[in-house]
Amino acid sequence: MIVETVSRVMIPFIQLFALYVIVHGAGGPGGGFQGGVVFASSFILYVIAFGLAGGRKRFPESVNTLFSSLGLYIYGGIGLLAILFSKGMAQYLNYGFIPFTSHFEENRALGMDFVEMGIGITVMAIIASIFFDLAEKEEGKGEKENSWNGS
Amino acid sequence: MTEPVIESLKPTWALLCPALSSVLILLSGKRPNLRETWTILASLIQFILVLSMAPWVTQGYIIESYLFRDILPQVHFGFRVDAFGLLFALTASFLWILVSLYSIGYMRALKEHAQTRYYFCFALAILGAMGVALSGNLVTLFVFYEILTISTYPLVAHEQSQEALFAGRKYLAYLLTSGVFLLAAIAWTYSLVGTTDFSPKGILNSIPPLPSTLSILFVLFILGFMKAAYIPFHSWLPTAMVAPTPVSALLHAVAVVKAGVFGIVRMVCYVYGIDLLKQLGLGTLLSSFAAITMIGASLFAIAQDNLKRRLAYSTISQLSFIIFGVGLLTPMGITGAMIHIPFHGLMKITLFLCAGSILVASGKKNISELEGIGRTMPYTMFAFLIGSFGMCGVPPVSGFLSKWLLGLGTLESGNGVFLFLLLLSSFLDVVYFFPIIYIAFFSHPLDGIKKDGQKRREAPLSMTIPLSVTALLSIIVTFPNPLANILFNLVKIAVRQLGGGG
Amino acid sequence: MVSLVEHLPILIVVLSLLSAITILIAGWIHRRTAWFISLGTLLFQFISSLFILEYVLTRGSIRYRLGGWVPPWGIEYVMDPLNSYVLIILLFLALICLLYSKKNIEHELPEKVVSFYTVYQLLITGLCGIVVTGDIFNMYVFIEIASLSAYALIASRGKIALRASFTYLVLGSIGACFFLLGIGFLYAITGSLNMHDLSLLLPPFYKNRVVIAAFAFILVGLSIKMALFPLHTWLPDAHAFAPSEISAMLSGIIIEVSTYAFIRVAFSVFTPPFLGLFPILEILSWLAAIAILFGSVLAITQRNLKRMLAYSSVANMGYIVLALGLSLSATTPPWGGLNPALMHILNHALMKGCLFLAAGGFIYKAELWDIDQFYQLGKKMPYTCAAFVIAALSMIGIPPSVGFVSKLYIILASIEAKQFFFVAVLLLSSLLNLIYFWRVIETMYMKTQGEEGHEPSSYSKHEIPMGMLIPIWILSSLCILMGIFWLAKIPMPILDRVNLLFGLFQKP
Amino acid sequence: MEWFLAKIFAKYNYWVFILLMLIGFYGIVAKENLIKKILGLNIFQTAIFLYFISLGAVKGGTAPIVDETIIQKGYIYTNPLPHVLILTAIVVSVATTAVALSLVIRMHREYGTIEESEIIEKSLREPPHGENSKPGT
Amino acid sequence: MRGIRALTLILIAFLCALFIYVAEDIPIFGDPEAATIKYVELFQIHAKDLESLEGGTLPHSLVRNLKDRGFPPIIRIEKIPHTEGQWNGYVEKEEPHYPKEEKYYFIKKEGTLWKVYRYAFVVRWIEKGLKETAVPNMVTYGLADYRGYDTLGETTVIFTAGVSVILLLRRKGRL
Repeated sequence: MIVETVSRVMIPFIQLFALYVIVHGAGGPGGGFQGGVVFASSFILYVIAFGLAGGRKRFPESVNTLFSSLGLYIYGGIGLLAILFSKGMAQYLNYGFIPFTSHFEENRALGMDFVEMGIGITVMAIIASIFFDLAEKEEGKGEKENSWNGS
Repeated sequence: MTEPVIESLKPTWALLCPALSSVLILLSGKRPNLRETWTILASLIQFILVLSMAPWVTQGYIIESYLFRDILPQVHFGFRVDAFGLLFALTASFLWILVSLYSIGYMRALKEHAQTRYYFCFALAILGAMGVALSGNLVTLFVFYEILTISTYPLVAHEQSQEALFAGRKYLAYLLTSGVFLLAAIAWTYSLVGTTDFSPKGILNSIPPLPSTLSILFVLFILGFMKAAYIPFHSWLPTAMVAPTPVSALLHAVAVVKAGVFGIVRMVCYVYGIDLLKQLGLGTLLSSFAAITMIGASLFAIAQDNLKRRLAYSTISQLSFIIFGVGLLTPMGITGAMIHIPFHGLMKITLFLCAGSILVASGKKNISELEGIGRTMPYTMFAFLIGSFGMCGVPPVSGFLSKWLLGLGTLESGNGVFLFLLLLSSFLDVVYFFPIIYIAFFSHPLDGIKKDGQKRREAPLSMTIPLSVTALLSIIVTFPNPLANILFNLVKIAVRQLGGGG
Repeated sequence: MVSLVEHLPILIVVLSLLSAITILIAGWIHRRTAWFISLGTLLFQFISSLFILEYVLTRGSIRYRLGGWVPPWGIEYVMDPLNSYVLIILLFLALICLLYSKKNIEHELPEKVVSFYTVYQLLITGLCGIVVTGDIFNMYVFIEIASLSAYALIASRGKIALRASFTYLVLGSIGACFFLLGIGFLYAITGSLNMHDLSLLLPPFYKNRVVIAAFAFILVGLSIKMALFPLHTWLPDAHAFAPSEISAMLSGIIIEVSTYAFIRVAFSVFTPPFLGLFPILEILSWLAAIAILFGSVLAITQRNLKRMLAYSSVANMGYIVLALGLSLSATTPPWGGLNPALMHILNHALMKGCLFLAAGGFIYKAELWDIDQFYQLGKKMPYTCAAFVIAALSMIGIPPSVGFVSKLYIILASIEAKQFFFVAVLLLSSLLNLIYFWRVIETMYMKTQGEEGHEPSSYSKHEIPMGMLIPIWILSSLCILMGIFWLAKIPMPILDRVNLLFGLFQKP
Repeated sequence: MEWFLAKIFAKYNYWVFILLMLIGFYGIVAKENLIKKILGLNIFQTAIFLYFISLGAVKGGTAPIVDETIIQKGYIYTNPLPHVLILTAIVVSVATTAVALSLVIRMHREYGTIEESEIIEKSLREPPHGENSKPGT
Repeated sequence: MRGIRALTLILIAFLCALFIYVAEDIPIFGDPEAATIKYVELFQIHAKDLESLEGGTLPHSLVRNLKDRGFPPIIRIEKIPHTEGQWNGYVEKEEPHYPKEEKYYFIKKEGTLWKVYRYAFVVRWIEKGLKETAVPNMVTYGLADYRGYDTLGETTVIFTAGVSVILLLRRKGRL
């Protein structure tokens, strides 16, 4: 009971904090990986509170798969964009040539932000999926007794 | 003196015949007639090709055709036909025709299984033998030597009975081990002199002679040519007798053991060179070694009751005649040795084909069962008679000629002991061949089988013809005529190139 | 201006990665697409690797700076003759195994097709990354990618494979950690991570104990990955119980790529002068000689065909490492330098790939694992068995197959290095090969079930599907063709370029 | 004392790393329980990470975040590179652990134990067929 | 089991011996002059060879030394302001949009010897990172820009782990 309430309250803040860590990676401590892990921890908390089935309902497998690929798409894609926009002039991952803004350095900074976001998304999704798979019990035993229902 | 060289693709074509035919045989496995047509066709074409090379060589030319140059520095993968090689090639390709004719009759008569595999491997084995004969250097020789070994295994183990499997395993164990030694020897030679091409002068004499190394190398080579079935490494040969008779004929007369002996002659004359061996004094060693084999094998042969096994031991002793002659390192001896290769081929194949026909016609394997078989199958046994006469060196059969030359060789080398040993072993030949003939012709079968024993039951024609042909030939070649001339010219040229007066 | 071909090294890796992700998504929508996407990617990779080789041979090495940062400030890709050669082998075998796996995986892991191909593609990504990279830490990362996917793929069949995979995982992680530690030591001394840069900075420190230790750690780490003799314990089970195409990849490529990594570190980072300082290569070649004998002898004792092949892989790694150890002492072309080692990398990939795929064929059709169940197999599956026999003969070293060529070259090299013991070992091992392969061949063709001889006609052919047969036959025919090519010296220029690159041949 | 300062104290990061690494190594090789093996592996990796990080340490260095005021104060930064590398390496070790754990779970499903010796003896008794492979056609 | 323990202990003893052997040359903890953070020494040249540096011209011996060791050549050399006998050597580099030359060598006079150092590449990250990438956090731009490719690999690793776990564990589901 308590766990459920607390986690209901906490989870939004955890996720907000995770987003902050991801985007703040440029300015201060933080970055995609850390943020992603924090974000995933919110799912873990949710599963601890509401059981595995509930967690899957909130974060279904399809979305999970999609997100886990999406991050890498962003990362790899940005690298390719650098080649495309510069017509083969620049090398892979040379963010400067992606015309977000007029400034080369600004482009680099923005490119990095996107990359961090990509990392964050992938890490979040992957850690969640790993957790779901590891926590999944054998069939035969029902979901009820081994869902870690707090109260 | 260096011989004039002709660049020609004929050797390659001669080798392609069995290769292609083997493929075709596999493809037409379902239709026996077509399959066996391929075999015959290939063997004929090959023989013609080889024969067409003879004129050039008898005029003292060397035929070369290289497929890949410089597979290693100074080593070309290719063929270099000189007189001696052509001699062996002629023997093998000619006998292939007869054996394949014969084996068609044999296999069909006995309704053997897996005939496609049989013909396939047979063609491959011939490919190997021809390659060994025509190859221009040790590496090429090694390649075909191994092909020969592998492709003969399925023939030896053809029965697929426990015994046959054992024989096959023994065969492989001996021959592939020897192949390993051969490879080592070749690599060592190559690292010593930087080339492996055969040359009448020998190649190893180009470096300062280091007796110990060269002797060890010599032993390696001898071990490498274990196909020559000398004592104490002979026991694979009698064991391999479980194979169908044409195979034994091939093994003994045509391909395998001849390849071994051929290799030894090559090694002695064309890798070491006579002079070098004389310096090292290895020739006498080789001869005495061979002499032991001659005597020992004959003694073993006397003890055998199974016809084919007895023939096998006689082969062992006859082969060591060749080694013996080469070991004498005298022109006469070498001439005798070389000419003994085709002659022994003819005679021994006759004997084996006879044994096969006896098996097919009357199902008898042992000598003691052969009473009166001379009456039931006179042609076969007459051929057998000729062959055994040849073995014992009784004129006018060709065996007499080669032994005569060998005897002269021993006299040249001035070693009376060798002469005595030679005579002794031919006497032993007599001892183990005449009982067969006696039993076959003069002893009367038991009354039980007298009735059907009287009426003639020859083997099918396709078997009888080849053996009669070989029997005739083995007499014909004794007297001057075109065929004999070709052979003798080849030997003369070979010996002359070796620097002796032929 | 960067020409398109110079982009290919990175595209090979990144497109393979992206296609792995795409396989996951597309497979989610429709699982049949997975194989086709993977096939397309691998075709692209293979063709572009050919382009790279052509470019490298004609116009010299490619140095590709990722993110536009010049090394040592950034990461760079280096394509020189060595790794473009290895890259082609890797992608070729990967392609073959992919073709093979279509039917086999549908049969063995029916529910896991999509994730299987995703991980397979990731494995290819990792291997390509190892091969093309010119930055030592980047190499570590890609080694980990390849190893992780390899662990998963090995374990995918469950049962014993799990245990095997776990052993491999523990040992492999230790190896990777040693590698990382070696990198750390190198970095602590020189403050650089780029391979070429390190090779420039290291010479003053050759006597420095930390550098020596770094080399030792990297050597141990990589020899765990490449299953060098005392550290091979993970290999047999992993090879034996993985899906067959994965066994083929493992034995044909993964350990070879680790060998490549070692060659790269030993010859590009620690240059031959350093190797000359200590008897490293001698020790290696003696270990390898032991490995050859050990592997062959244990292979004879096996009943399970794939386990037998696995032990023979241990022996073959022995060949490669032995040739590697001789590379400094034998320096006359064509058998000097790295030639025999690189040669045998290709040859072993062909032979072992063919053998493992054929063994997989037997398992696919009739669940035949043990050699003594193979009665009359030559009649049941003639084509598979024929391919198996060809590959086996070439393992034994029957000319003119590839096995014969590499054996010949290694023997010549060891003769030039005056190491006659190694010659004896090689010859002996070819006899041992003969024993354990012949047992199989004999059972296939000659032996009849028990005493009563079966009529050959009583056997109905049932052959494995074409999709599996064709790859096997491609490999087995290459076993012969490649041998002839080697003898005709057609691929030799590449290897000579490699040796010139490391200064192993004295210039003619 | 001099020697102590020079060898031990000045390089204490190194000695700590050795201690941790050897503990981890012992755990990996000598423990029967697979989970403990994994823990040993983690300790092993962590030791190396720590050493790597300690390579980046600089006396009196501040966090590697560029700040004008710090520059004026004349501080120096710690070395950012080990952080970069180790962030990657940590992810690698996390991934390895995940795969290892999943392997252990699978083994627990198959054999019902996570003791290595029992798993070995159980696995030796069964035919090598994978769980998904059907008998041959 | 006991055997394994003994083996482990032997291995550990061996590793200990190795590490103690290595400890001699391990760099000191937190040394601000260490090769990782500052520079690594390449070679030394006699003073008289390099006197021309004072005149701002490149001495021949220096150029030859660099060339023999395969290092990139110095294109410009400048005296470090308000120091005695300390110089920075610049090399040419090919990077779009950024200055064509980069600080690479550090030359210092010590008594009769000139010592030639190579700056660690982190130096550029620390000094120019903010200018070049407009991101203040060194770890971030090191992670995502200078060595961005490693990070792609890192993400791939975690992705691989995820898919591997799916391959190994997931029962139901379409993957």
